[in-house]
Amino acid sequence: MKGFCRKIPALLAFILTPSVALAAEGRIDTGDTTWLLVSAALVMLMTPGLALFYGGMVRRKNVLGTIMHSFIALAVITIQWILIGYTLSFGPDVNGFIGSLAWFGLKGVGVEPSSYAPTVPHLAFMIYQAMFAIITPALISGAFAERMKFSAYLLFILLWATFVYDPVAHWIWGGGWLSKLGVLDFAGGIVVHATAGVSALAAAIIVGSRRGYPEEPMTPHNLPMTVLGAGLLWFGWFGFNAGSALASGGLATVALVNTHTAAASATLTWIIVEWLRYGKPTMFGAATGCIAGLATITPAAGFVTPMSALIIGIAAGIICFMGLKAKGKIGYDDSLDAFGVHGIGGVLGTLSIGLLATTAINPGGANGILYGNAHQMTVQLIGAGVVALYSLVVSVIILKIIDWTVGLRIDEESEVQGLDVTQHGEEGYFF
Amino acid sequence: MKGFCRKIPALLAFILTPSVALAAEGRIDTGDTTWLLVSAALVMLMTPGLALFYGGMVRRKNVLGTIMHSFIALAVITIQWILIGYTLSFGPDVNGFIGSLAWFGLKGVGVEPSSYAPTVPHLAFMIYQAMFAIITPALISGAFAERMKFSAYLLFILLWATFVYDPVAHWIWGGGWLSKLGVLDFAGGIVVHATAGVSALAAAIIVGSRRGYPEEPMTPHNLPMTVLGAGLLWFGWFGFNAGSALASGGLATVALVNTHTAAASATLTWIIVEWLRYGKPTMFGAATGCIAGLATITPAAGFVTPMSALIIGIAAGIICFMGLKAKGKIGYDDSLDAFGVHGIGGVLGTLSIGLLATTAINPGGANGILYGNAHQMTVQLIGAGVVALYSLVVSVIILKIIDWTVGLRIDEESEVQGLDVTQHGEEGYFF
Amino acid sequence: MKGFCRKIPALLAFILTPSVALAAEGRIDTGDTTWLLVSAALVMLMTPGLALFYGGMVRRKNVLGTIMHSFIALAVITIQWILIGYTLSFGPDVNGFIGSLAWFGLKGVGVEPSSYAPTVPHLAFMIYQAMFAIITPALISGAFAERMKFSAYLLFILLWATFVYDPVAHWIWGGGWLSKLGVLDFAGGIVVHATAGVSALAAAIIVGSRRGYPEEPMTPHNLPMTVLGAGLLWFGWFGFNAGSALASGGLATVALVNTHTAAASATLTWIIVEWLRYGKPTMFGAATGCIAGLATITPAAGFVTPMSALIIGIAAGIICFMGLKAKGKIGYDDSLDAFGVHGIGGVLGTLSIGLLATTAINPGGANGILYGNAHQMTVQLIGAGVVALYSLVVSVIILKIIDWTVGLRIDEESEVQGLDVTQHGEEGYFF
Amino acid sequence: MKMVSAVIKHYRLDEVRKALLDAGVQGMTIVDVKGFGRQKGQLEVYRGVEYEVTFLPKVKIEVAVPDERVEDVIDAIISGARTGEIGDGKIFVYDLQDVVRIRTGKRGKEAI
Amino acid sequence: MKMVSAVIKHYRLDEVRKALLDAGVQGMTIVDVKGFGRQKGQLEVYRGVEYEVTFLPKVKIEVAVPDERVEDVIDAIISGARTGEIGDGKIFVYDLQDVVRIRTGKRGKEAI
Amino acid sequence: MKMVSAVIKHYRLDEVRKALLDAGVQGMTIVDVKGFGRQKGQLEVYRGVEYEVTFLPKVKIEVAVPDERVEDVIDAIISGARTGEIGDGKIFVYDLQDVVRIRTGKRGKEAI
Ligand SMILES: Nc1ncnc2c1ncn2[C@@H]1O[C@H](COP(=O)(O)OP(=O)(O)O)[C@@H](O)[C@H]1O
Ligand SMILES: Nc1ncnc2c1ncn2[C@@H]1O[C@H](COP(=O)(O)OP(=O)(O)O)[C@@H](O)[C@H]1O
Ligand SMILES: Nc1ncnc2c1ncn2[C@@H]1O[C@H](COP(=O)(O)OP(=O)(O)O)[C@@H](O)[C@H]1O
Repeated sequence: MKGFCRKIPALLAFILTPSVALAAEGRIDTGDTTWLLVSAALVMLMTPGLALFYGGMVRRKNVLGTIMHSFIALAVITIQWILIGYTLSFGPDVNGFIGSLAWFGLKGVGVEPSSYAPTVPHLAFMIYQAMFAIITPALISGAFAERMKFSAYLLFILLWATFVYDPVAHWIWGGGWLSKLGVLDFAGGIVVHATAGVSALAAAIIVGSRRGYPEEPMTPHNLPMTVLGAGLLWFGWFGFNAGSALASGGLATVALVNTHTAAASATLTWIIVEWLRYGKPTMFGAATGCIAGLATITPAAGFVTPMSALIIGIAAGIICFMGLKAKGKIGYDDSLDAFGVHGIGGVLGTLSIGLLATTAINPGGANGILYGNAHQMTVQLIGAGVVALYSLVVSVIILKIIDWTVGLRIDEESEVQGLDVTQHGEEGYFF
Repeated sequence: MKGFCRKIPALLAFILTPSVALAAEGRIDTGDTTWLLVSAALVMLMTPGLALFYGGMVRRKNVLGTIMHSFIALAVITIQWILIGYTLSFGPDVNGFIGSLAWFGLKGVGVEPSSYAPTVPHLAFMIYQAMFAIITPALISGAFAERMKFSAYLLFILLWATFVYDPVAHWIWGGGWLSKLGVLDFAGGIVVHATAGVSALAAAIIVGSRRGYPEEPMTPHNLPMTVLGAGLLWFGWFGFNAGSALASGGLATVALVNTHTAAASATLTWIIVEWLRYGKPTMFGAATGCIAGLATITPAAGFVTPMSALIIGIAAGIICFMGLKAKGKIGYDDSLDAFGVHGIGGVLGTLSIGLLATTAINPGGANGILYGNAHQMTVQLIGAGVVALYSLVVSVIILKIIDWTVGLRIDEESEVQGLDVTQHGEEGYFF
Repeated sequence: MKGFCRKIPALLAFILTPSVALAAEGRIDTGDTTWLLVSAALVMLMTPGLALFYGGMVRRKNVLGTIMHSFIALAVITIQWILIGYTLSFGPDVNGFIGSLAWFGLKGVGVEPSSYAPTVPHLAFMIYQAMFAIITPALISGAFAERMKFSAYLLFILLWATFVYDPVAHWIWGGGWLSKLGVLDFAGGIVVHATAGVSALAAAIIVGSRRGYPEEPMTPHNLPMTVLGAGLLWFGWFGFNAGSALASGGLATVALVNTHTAAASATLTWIIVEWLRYGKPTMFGAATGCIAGLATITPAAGFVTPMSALIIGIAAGIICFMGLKAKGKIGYDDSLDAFGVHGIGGVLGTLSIGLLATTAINPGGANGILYGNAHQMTVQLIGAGVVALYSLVVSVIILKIIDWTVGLRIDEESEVQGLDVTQHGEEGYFF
Repeated sequence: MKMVSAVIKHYRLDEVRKALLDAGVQGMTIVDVKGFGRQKGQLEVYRGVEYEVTFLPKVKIEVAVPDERVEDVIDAIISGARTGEIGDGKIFVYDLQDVVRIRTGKRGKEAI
Repeated sequence: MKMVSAVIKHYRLDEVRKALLDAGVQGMTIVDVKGFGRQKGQLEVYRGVEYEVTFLPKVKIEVAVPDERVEDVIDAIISGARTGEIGDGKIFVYDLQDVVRIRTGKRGKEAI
Repeated sequence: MKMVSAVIKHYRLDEVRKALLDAGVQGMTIVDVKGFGRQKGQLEVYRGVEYEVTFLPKVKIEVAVPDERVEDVIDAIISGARTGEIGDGKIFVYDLQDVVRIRTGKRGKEAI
């Protein structure tokens, strides 16, 4: 206690020292800054959107617990990010593997533009990236919906953000080794969707199937809520992908057009496939399809033409649909299809760059096979493969450790009663 | 098949050729571009908003089918737009009647600014306009809610977008004959609301009333959902109207202020009228009133003063309210009042320009009667009249053709069971 | 009548005279204007967000009545603002106490920038401020949820906006006496949250407890709706706080980062406190915590460092939690905790400026105690104290007058049946 | 006294209510139920997973009547609910030992 | 054994539950219902279209009791539910042929 | 004829339905109810205010059967619903005076 008290002045000094200074705003472009701030807000909204998207899909008794998985990520990861996540991901590079702790607690991160985005305040780039770090672990929560202990979940996202997301973000966006290798990922096909998707697969298997799965019907309790979530996600995704241009203008515009196009074509493809396969096109399918299209175009949004985006969306609709069927065949319970949609979509999109990217769209990018450059595909394969493997291994380790210590799953009786009452002591609806 | 295979290289070449080039961004203004991209996102959100607005009004058994009508327009019309809709609407003018196919598949539509919006990438203008093309047919769906075959609906919106929306958009916004005549329509009173509203009236009559209408009570199953939809629509409408300035600055600001003002005064007027007429002001009335005000101010938003907008809102509240009563008297079943709100509001707003427009607000506009220019009213009457007639005739033709081929309506038993189960094989809620 | 008719030309002249002129847009910055317009849209969305946030918390029978309280403020206060509210708040100063009526009906408020925000159209500043005036009285409605007469409510918000909000906004933001004293309030800790919160306390006591309170269980009927509302509020709050920089750039960025940080830390703190106190962390607690954090950081968002924001959020989580418990002890029925969250949070945030503000963040601000300036705390205490007292007294007077004339409360039988049926003649759900 | 309870299709409720009023019934209670019988449910596919939804939404009416009115009430329900299609529903008649009007405390026939 | 079933106003439920517990009842089942009787519904207007909402929300309680407790239970319900206003509701008493506790398989009175 | 009514846990519904089909039952009606008995509810805290939630969600099944099938049906319900834990639920058996199939107007046993 004495020791702690002696440390208070130092702590205070740290907290109070304004790393932020308002000097030299000369280079800041108001249009670009507005775009990045708006994009940050849009991406933030995706997390409540995801909460509703997932929340509508579970059974009524788990609606709050499921929503909470996304919502609490807003709290936990924001704080992790500001303290250590941002510096691990984007701080000064250490051997291409991780950012140094130089920017711990946002030290030195102020309103001066950074090298990442030279026309906007450094803090704007930081908070924009924070929103990505938040939603990524929340995506995983779909894999073990309706059965995870809340304390285990908190531990999981904290460790996962630190040991999976932050390093991978550094490798690809923070100047790390994969970016030096030339791996392209415009807005997070690898960093967000592949990491989340592969970890989701691991989690679904390690946590185990829901009680009663697959015999007992587990129909979504509120599909309009899921559609609302999908709508907010689509809306927010404009910030996610087009904001990743980190400036307003032509590239942001192309990314936005591609995002919308792929979402549309994946949606249509999905319901056509359903129609052919099951005789009826569903609203749930349309909502799922748009998310598959959005996840798939994410890495490619700033590298391909709108017509290519159209095709990427079609591919997303077909391949993610098939991916979803896999779980039935193989037999794991990826309850809300976090792997089927984000894992498969993220990897598919990453590889689509190797095929369809063109420097005519983005001179900072590369050409794909169809533009005469087969090399990029190899690079993309390496990028996706290494990250998938890394995410898998580290996720398994994290999950196992949690399982041995606090335990991953709620007990049988709690599962029957539902997360809401047993984990949170409250109920979603009193109708 | 052989022939098709031979065509693949050409197809590939077409898809891959980047119509987009990043040169000469000099003239692009980052603030304007940000504004148009944000506006595009806002207008996109209006379609899920509409889905919920309508979805809450129907009976529980039709909630997903109704939401689907809006949602699927996002998919179908986006693709139609990118392939042919945009070039038909805004492509090089052919005799004042239609755009040529020169920009088929976005050929030549890149990041270079267009003449439509000289400070933003052409693609930004294109995608912004796409969002208008999407929501317009979705508006119509309110007229035949709870009884339309899904396949017929898909066909309908595809044909309607191509043969009604695209030509009319060309006439008024794409440099066509009505624009040369001087017809003013700032953000779509004619192009969006009048076309949709009049076609809705045709559709309500041709499709016929719902089974049990008007004896059986058909109360909205979830009004909070409708209010949520109204809130998102109001929010998105700022992009719809103020974005139509196609640049940030004074005109966008005036349009936004007018939009908000008219929405507010129509809302208040509506509940006052209800209060006087039925003894109680309703939440449903307030939600309806705001949409009436928003639809009505749409064409005038960039041409009138805020005080005129206040008055336009009041007129919208009174006249649309009376319009809604018409259906009871005349006896057609415009189930969610697509004609009563959008048709009447759109025409009313279009004519309000003839009365209240002033070049002091928009030098590119005109003066109305109260500013000493009676001529503009004539022009507005012609514009609204011609388009209403055209929409009516073409919609009737399209609907009749669909009815004779695939059939417009679901059968009686399906109507009793609801769209969700019969058209989509799923249910909205498992509570 | 005769007299009135004679006045029509003058009235017409007033309405039609375009106070708006498009000259000299030279100084307008497109990036800044876009930011302010977007922020206005974001803050507008907060009111429907609040409607849902509150709507989910009440019993099913009151859902529409509760939503209506927020929604109708959009209509009523917009018109009040445009006619007299804006000029009372921001019009030319009269003795430091109130704005003159010079800008009645937006006379002279055009697209020329004002002194308040020199790079954006005056009308943009006006409409941005309108959104604040709208949501503030709506916040109060939580205090007397489920029992207020609708006519009384309309009267209340109209009078309250005119006699509490407008003067206080003038004192602090419109160049009035408190601003001259040096009171700092970045985005409305005093002007919005303290005024609303204190008035809420008065209202809860004067209107009296709900029938059956506290014995009868009054659990929230739809918590997912409340979470959706919280998500929209969080999203909109970026416009609320970061928009208050009135320009894009460094200060807006810092405010946005602080807003997000405090929301996150308050959310986490709240559920930890709950966990320790009741054994379970709740989704409802997380949603409440984020609003507490957002309300508390509001006045300080543009004056403190992100690390200070983190601490302010933690303080908000702890102190507002304790504040909520007060009502149980003291025994008034602040049904949705408008005082507990906004009153306490607003004052806490206002005082946090006195402790943590630094001119390194905002040279236009001041230093707090921890930066060596004890004086600012005194000023903040005076500001918060005077406004709290003023709000209390005027609210009591307004409420008493309404009670004596139209009556504040619905009768017992109506309360049992609910607001929806008795005040609005409609029902929220037909499931 | 008897309690006549009927499971019918939702969209016939209004007709049944009217027929019962015409038959002199002065009160009734309804509740949303789900059921199956001859009429089977349907297959619903959620994200490729097929669920057989066995239960269809129905509404149950309960009308307490004096013994002598039972047949009239049954006839009224049939006249309002019959469409001739499968799933029209069933009527169940129970014996009622007693009825109490809470407001007055009156019992038996006059409490109905 | 008897099944005592009562349709009451929602906001009286808590009082009735307490009165029943005081009367020694150890279990009960409730369900949301809608009903009308003396108390009529109201007119509701949705976008200018008037609908008569005939059914008011009520809650139905079911309590299984041994024959000798029936009167106590009726009294308890009345004491909790009566407000003296129209719409207070009704109590219906049915004969119960048998009761089975699923967990133990026990039947009859001791299964209640 | 008898009406066999059972209050069971939601997640046992599917098992019970299957057991009843196996026992030859051709129709049934279910309704969401809430109840308490041995199994008590839980304390829920909303913004620091504690509410005791007494009623737990259950589902009630109703199966009309000819007299001779009652025991089979009871057994089927028990076999499907029993978990051996508190709150498994109860079965109530009522006498049915008559059954009418609305579609055909047929009455009695053959209408079931
Ligand atoms: N044996 C039964 N016990 C209880 N309810 C039944 C029984 N049989 C049918 N029902 C109820 O009656 C409804 C209609 O029965 P169904 O057999 O589909 O129609 P129909 O009587 O016209 O042939 C079912 O949905 C169910 O709710
Ligand atoms: N004949 C009846 N059969 C079934 N339920 C009835 C009958 N009469 C009344 N009820 C139920 O009892 C409730 C209260 O009855 P009502 O006549 O309004 O009140 P009161 O008994 O106090 O006069 C009704 O809403 C309805 O649910
Ligand atoms: N006396 C009763 N009257 C009506 N319903 C009852 C009665 N006792 C129990 N129930 C219903 O049965 C359910 C299970 O009863 P409970 O006593 O919790 O389980 P168990 O019978 O396994 O001990 C309760 O939730 C309630 O719905």
